[in-house]
Amino acid sequence: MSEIVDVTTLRSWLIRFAGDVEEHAAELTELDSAIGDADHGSNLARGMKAVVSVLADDSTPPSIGPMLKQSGMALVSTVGGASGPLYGTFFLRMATAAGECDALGPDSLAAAFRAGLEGVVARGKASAGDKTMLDALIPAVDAFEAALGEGKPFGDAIRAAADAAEAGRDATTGLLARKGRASYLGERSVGHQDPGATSTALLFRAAATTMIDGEDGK
Amino acid sequence: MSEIVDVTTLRSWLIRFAGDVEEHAAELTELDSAIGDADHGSNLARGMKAVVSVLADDSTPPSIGPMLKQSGMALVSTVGGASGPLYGTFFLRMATAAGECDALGPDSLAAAFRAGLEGVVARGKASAGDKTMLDALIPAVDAFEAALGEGKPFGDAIRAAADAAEAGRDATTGLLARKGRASYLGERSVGHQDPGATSTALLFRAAATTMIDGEDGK
Amino acid sequence: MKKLINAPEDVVVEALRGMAAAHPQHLRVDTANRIVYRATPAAPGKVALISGGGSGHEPLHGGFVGPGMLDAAIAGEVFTSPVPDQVVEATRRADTGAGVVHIVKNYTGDVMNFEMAAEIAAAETGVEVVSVITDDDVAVQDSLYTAGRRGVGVTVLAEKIAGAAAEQGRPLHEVADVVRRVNENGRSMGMALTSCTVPAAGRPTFDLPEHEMEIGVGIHGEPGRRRVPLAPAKEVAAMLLEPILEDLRTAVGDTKDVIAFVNGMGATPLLELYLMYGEVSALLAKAGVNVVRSLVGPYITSLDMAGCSVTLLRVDDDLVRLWDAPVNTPGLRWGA
Amino acid sequence: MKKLINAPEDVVVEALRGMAAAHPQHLRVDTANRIVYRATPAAPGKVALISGGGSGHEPLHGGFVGPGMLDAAIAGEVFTSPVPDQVVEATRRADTGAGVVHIVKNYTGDVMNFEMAAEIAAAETGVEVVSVITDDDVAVQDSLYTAGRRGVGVTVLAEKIAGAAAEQGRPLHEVADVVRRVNENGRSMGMALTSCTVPAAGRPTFDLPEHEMEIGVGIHGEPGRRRVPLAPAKEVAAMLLEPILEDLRTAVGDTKDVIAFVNGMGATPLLELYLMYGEVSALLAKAGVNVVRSLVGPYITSLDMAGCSVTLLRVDDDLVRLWDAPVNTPGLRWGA
Ligand SMILES: Nc1ncnc2c1ncn2[C@@H]1O[C@H](COP(=O)(O)OP(=O)(O)O)[C@@H](O)[C@H]1O
Ligand SMILES: Nc1ncnc2c1ncn2[C@@H]1O[C@H](COP(=O)(O)OP(=O)(O)O)[C@@H](O)[C@H]1O
Ligand SMILES: [Mg+2]
Ligand SMILES: [Mg+2]
Ligand SMILES: [Mg+2]
Ligand SMILES: [Mg+2]
Repeated sequence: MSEIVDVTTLRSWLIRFAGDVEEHAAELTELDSAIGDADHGSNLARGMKAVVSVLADDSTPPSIGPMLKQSGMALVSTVGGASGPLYGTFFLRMATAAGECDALGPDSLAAAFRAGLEGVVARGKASAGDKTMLDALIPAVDAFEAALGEGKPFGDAIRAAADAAEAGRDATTGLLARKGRASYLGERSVGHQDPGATSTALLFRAAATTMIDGEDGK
Repeated sequence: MSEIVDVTTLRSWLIRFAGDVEEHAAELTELDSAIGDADHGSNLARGMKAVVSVLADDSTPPSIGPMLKQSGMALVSTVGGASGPLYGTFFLRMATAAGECDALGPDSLAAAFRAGLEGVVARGKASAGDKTMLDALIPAVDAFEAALGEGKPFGDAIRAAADAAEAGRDATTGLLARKGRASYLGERSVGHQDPGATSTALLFRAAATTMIDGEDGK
Repeated sequence: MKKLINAPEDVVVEALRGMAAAHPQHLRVDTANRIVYRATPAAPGKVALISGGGSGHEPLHGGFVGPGMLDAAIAGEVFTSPVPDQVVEATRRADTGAGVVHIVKNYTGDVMNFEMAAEIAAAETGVEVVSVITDDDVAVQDSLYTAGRRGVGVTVLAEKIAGAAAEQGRPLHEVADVVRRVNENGRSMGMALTSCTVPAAGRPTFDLPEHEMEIGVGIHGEPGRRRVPLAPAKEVAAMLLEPILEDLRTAVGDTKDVIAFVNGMGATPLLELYLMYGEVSALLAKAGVNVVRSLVGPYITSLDMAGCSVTLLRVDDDLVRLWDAPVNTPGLRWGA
Repeated sequence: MKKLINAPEDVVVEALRGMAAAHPQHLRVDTANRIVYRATPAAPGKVALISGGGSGHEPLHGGFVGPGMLDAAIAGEVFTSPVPDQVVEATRRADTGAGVVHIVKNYTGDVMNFEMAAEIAAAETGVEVVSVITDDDVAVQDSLYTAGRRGVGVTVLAEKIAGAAAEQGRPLHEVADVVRRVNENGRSMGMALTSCTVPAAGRPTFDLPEHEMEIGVGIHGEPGRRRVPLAPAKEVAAMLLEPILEDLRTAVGDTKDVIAFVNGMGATPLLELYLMYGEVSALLAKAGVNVVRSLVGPYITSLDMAGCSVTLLRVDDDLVRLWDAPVNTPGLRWGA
């Protein structure tokens, strides 16, 4: 397994995420019914479908920055709601951090994730523990950086990110929502898993799967 | 058992009918749900409640004509719908036929019933077999007259009228409606018992019960 | 039963009280007699236009009282025609000396109660009354031997158009003729996705399985022509429109210019009504019918029934001008 | 799911197409961008007033486009705010040179998408944009640390009143101030008897047992403050009104003159809304609050949800005059 993630792998990641969202759309909407407005699955599925068609449209794969930018723009332009600007901003900021290049090393990828995360915070003004997608995103990016910092191999690090996202997602169940639509519920939001954290966990699991598979076929 | 029906007995008849309608209101509305608009029970119950309070209001019992007229007017003024004018007209025409008197002999009662029936036909322009209250009313009045014609005692005649009304009511189930709301259903009206015929059967059963009981306590 | 009411028997009077409170500048409500009047009665010499019927079809009829439309509306119990006394009282009060037109939807109860009222009014008040019956529902086979077709959507259009004719100062028989002309040139058909629930009955009038709808339903939840599987809006529009066009062609000939009216039954949101209107208007374009005016919304409802009806009214220039004339009622308002 | 639609993903565009067909004289609809414009754009120099949000709340916002109210309305997917591109396009097209006010209901998605749009508009078009957020729903505890209160009924009143201010020729910041003033002086609270069903979800957003209702529900079927047994309309009115009056008193002091607005959630018939209005108006009289104007009907709906909301707006003479000014939109029309 190489320590380098190239443009083809990143593209596979996005396509894989799109497929996972499509597959889990009903579940995401179901979670959003309980503490929101029953549209997170259809929102994100619509957006990732647009991303996939943008990626397919492009015969010559552009470099990483432009590809992520196109994807982020597609999300911003087709999703709406809270998740459109948030996921869109995530990829747009990743794009800026990555710049015009054909591959990212682990540290560059970590920096791009961190930039994406900061974009989500800037856009949504939520904090850790508010019961939002941040509660999967923050632990994922933290875990990725920490694993790399401890010198773990890339595969282990990205797997740790996915594991952390899922743990964060699970932990949202116990939280009281302070941001997003679930916040209207106050105490009644406790006991329900956050839909946005659930889709973010899918995003990092897709990253682990494609970035590892994409390199060593495992 | 006397062959004379006095004003007190007629009043008991109306009060008894009011009680029976109240008791069967849900059933009448249920029948009206199937082939009409789900209000026959509440319509007639409202009207007969008004009749009872008119009858109670009056400390000195008036003679038969005025009492029946007051009752008919109360129905016309409180029921609305199809059954208000029809039942109202029935009693108004009975009143005119009975005139200002204190008691009716069998033949006078028969003439009053016949006048009431003719009023319903004139008002509603329906015929036998149209699946309306007439399909209980016509056989009842016919049976009453026939029994008297055959020289049967009054008690048997009024019981024959009630039996005929119930048989007529049962027979409405097989009919195709041509008048009233059920006519909109065409073929789909077949298989349902007519609510108006059902209340008319109650009217004649109440007559048999009170006019016989009222006289000989049986 | 889930309804915003107190006791079922008080629904009509309490709703009228709310109407009175909501429209103090426009309406006067006689809650004892359950009659809605204009706050400012029409000037002497104007033919009075009156309608009424069972409650549960709001805004019809009370919401259509005001300049350019009705002079008075009489409210019966839910789905039960008003009684003659009410009609007589409204007739007496609304008459300005020019006579009164009664617009009566063709239901046995309504027809009989208005008929008795007209008899009493003639005998006791001397007010000249002309009654016109609306019977535009093509879902019901018309026949001399039955109660005939029901009066539905056309009633709304007739009240607006004849209201304008009365406002212009046309005499009694001409105003009545306008109602007749609208009725003769208008046809409707309705459908339901769910049943209504009459407050006093406490449960749905009919059971409609999750995957079926009722085509040709009445505005009192009377069962329709047939029950069919749910279908896309496009097909529903065709199911309603085809019998209307067919009936209009047979009865009054070629249909060129129409007012098209997509009506909500009460529980169907405007989003869906507009979508249905889009389908109806596309089908009409295909059929070569020219829509000169349109109306979309819940105007003649059936309590909380989900569903819609379509009404087409063949119009000439006179009817369109009357349609465009100012109207100022809680339910329909323009130019004022 | 029982709805008059074709495919769930086409609902919004097809309903817009129906709106365009139904109001050819009044509206122009850009179905590609899902924007509703006035058929006749405002004259140069008039501040443009724009709003938008998820679909499913009709007539809000598209039904409020027209002289005296909005210049453009942007439709998102059902219950999903529109995307920035749509808002930018509407802003660019509606601007007459005098700047554009965005009225944004306070939902995370709406706020973020309109915010991004304003950033893009500033960078790319040079159009001056002022955004004002409505957040009048007292069912939600307001706090700096949460998403804050939701924008609901006050939005309708703000669009009408600020629309009149813009029509008078008031400059950008004054029109924005009117929106702010309406928002600060208005409070709402809603309740549901049944859930709505989002077409794409295919089933009710929440389950509400036969004998319960949701107090403090949102217009997207967001669960409310609490679930309580069904109660008579009288008590429901008190449950909605008390927190509103309490909040208004604490926030802005004594409440003398108000516009009272009883809104239908979509599936509740007008009969019940008028009955509710009767209860609300009786309670207000008891509380010494003077209703100077009122509005009753389904104006900010939640698809096919049964229920209602109450909005009170404290008014002064300026706001009442603006309320009374002519408006000519499909959803709200008077004086024109
Ligand atoms: N301010 C915020 N910051 C971060 N994430 C948020 C914020 N608000 C909402 N979210 C996320 O968005 C998700 C809801 O997305 P979605 O249902 O598509 O949008 P909407 O709430 O507009 O319907 C929530 O589950 C939550 O994770
Ligand atoms: N033309 C008619 N002649 C005689 N009886 C009729 C006629 N039309 C209807 N009915 C009777 O009236 C009954 C319905 O009464 P009701 O439900 O109270 O009135 P509505 O049909 O106006 O709701 C029917 O079941 C039928 O028996
Ligand atoms: Mg959502
Ligand atoms: Mg009935
Ligand atoms: Mg009835
Ligand atoms: Mg949403």
